[in-house]
Amino acid sequence: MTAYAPVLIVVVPLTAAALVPLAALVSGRLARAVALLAITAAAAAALAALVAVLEHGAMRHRFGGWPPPWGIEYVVDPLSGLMALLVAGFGVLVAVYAGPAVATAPRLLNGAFHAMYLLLLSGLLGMVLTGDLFNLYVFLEISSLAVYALIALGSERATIASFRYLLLGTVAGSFYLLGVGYLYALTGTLNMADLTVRLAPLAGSPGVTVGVALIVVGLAIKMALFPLHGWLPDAYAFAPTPVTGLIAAVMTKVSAYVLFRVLFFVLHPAATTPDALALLGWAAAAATVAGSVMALAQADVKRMLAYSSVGQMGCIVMGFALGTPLAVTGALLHILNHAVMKGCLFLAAGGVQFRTGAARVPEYDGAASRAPLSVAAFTIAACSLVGLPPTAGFFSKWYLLVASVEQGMWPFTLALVASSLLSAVYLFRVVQRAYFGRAPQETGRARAGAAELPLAMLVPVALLAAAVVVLGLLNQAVVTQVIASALPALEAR
Amino acid sequence: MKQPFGSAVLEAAARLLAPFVLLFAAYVVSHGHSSPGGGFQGGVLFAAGLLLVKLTRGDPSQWEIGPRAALVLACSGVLLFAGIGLLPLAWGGSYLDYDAPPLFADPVAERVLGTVGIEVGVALAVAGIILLVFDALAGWGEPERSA
Amino acid sequence: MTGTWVAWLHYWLTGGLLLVGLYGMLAAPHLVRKLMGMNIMQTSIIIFFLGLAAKTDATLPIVPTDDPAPAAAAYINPLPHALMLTAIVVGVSTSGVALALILRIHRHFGTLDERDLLSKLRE
Amino acid sequence: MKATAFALTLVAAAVFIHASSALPAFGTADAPASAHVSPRYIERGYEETGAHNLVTAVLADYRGYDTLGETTVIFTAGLAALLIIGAGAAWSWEGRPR
Repeated sequence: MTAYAPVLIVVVPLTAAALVPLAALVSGRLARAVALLAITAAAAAALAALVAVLEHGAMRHRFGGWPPPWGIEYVVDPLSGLMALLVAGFGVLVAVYAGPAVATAPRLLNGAFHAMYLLLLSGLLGMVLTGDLFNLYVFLEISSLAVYALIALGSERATIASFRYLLLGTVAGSFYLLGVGYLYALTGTLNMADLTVRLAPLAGSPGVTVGVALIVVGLAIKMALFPLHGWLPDAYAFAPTPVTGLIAAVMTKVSAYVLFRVLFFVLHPAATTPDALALLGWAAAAATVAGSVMALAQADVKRMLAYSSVGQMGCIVMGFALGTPLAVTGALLHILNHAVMKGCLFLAAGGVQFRTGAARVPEYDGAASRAPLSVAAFTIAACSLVGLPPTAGFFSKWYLLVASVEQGMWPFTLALVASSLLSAVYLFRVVQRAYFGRAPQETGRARAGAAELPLAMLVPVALLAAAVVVLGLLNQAVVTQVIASALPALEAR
Repeated sequence: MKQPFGSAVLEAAARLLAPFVLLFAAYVVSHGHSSPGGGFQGGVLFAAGLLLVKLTRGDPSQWEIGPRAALVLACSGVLLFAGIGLLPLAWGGSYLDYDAPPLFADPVAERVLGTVGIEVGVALAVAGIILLVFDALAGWGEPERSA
Repeated sequence: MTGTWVAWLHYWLTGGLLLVGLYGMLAAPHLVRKLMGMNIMQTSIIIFFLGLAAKTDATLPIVPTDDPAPAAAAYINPLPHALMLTAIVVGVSTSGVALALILRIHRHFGTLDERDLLSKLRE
Repeated sequence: MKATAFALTLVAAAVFIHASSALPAFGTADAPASAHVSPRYIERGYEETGAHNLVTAVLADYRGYDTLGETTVIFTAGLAALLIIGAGAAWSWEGRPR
């Protein structure tokens, strides 16, 4: 079975997405069970694939049995295996977390929601595993369409946020596609591995430059890099919390991962000119600072976290732009860490809101006494985002910091430090209010003895908070086992 | 779509056209192999034929495919495609590797069969979705009605 | 006709069409017009790809039974056509979802003009 | 907004014209797009897949997985429309446990 894991990771949720609406015609509970089963199976397949890959090296799957430049292939190497596990694992946690809320929906809506959720996941998983640029576009569009619908489910204002995202997302997809078109016109192939070979003699051609620039701009929109982040705050703030938790954690990260693939695998190292990378780096540095400053100005907690994501994506791209093995290690580790901690922050904030109704910073006064576990999880993840030592966030930021000092890029160092300090300010004011703020009068009404959250919501939040700490302790293993294997491509630089 | 557009002329025209549109849809799907055509085009034509009747006769028409049936149609189309893809895995082939199951001696014949199979799946899915979207868009004034 | 500027006209025209669509998306205040801009942009990319398939003096990529050994130069490149069939479907799907969102926005806010929507959101 | 959009458009136009000079001329039979991967589709497409229509051969066989994705895209769009204006419009997350 393990030999088929690469294809099953994507195909199982995709097939289940067509099964779920049919199951919903019978009963909402059945639909939910099918969906959960499928995501769990995908996560298990991702785990199996990752274990096998760590042991025996990369796995490939040729669709239709056709050899790569003619057919489509999936490639699982340690890094893409880890990304797939991250996406599928988050899929399981968030599906469990969403349970109590979705259960109140009508039966057919329940089915449509779960089908859409599965489609979003299979789209993201397909983007991670595919070795073909056009196939990546198709799966990008699957995940995009699914996410527009899921965001619109939030409220009436969410429909406008979703429409704006749809327009920008389509521009992103189109730019990406046009960029792929340029590369295809110049090389005649769509396969990533084949492109690497055939692009090598073309380094410096204006066609390649523009094609890659279009791809980078498209991906930058999808990952909300600073001047192109317009869609993100509204979409995150108005979408249902479980959806925000999922897309904040993994969707932008998958785009960042694809950017890594394109910059460091598809392009010949000589083709990524330092000038172009430096430009990207300056944009990323601006993003890091601007995102943190804008987060400081927000009163709504979800919106604050959304702007914080803009800043953190800047950190990741800065690592890519520095381009040294140390910086790229930091950036890849930060992709993983940020996914876990931002997911934890959003889900914990959702838990606090579920329990106390607090959505804005001033409303968090005394929240710790009423939702102690959610606030504790929020605090742990906040420490990690700021970069306090025992937690995961410290290590990735440390790599980035050291790399920027090594390269003598002082402005980047400054941006990183500033973003950490600013995030300490905007996150700890929430934590401080939650623990030391005077609780509003109606606190006495909180039912003593009643569970803080339904178990289904509590467990994912607790698991993610634990993961923040565990990832911090295991960071050395992640770097040596997984990330180091993605770096040989860099040594040639 | 509660109010039909109906008039004697439209109805006569639709009556005459609809069977031929559906027949042509079947032709386009089955001949995608050797001439321009295929699942998408055929599926759209199939849905268009049904919608023509719906537009002229209003909702409770003889050939009504309701939102629920359309959903079933769409899901089964996708399942047919994905199922054909999964089948070869049982014989040790790759996903969508049509000639892995030992049905005929001639691998090309198996490939043709697989291709036609997925085209039919695509056609079902497309037809179902177009009917579904039309229903959702046309019935937007009455949200409780659709599905 | 290679060598003359006409041979590159295809890229300029599709690029121009893309910019028309992009400008429409950015500048038009009405959501439906933005959607139309988006469709123009997608169409331009489809035409761009189809142009890559062209070969002078080649015919449609349908091999008749009486051609046992088809030469690559005699038929145009089928790959961009197959890719663009997918892109067309993506475009249609995106438009469908966008229209659904537009209907929803119009039902709730009663307007589709971006300026009116912004002022309503500020209230 | 309009002025910014216009300026952006002009910049993009310059970039496109600059880049187009590097692309192969229209209709060149030995352009990379026509010379690298696609000849196999034309020369062996019929014998390998049994389809006279080479576009179908590529769509349904060589790149059949793309077509599965494509079918999924339209399936997603249908369910999305259903979720946005059909069943979903009557029920929203607001006021529910968020």
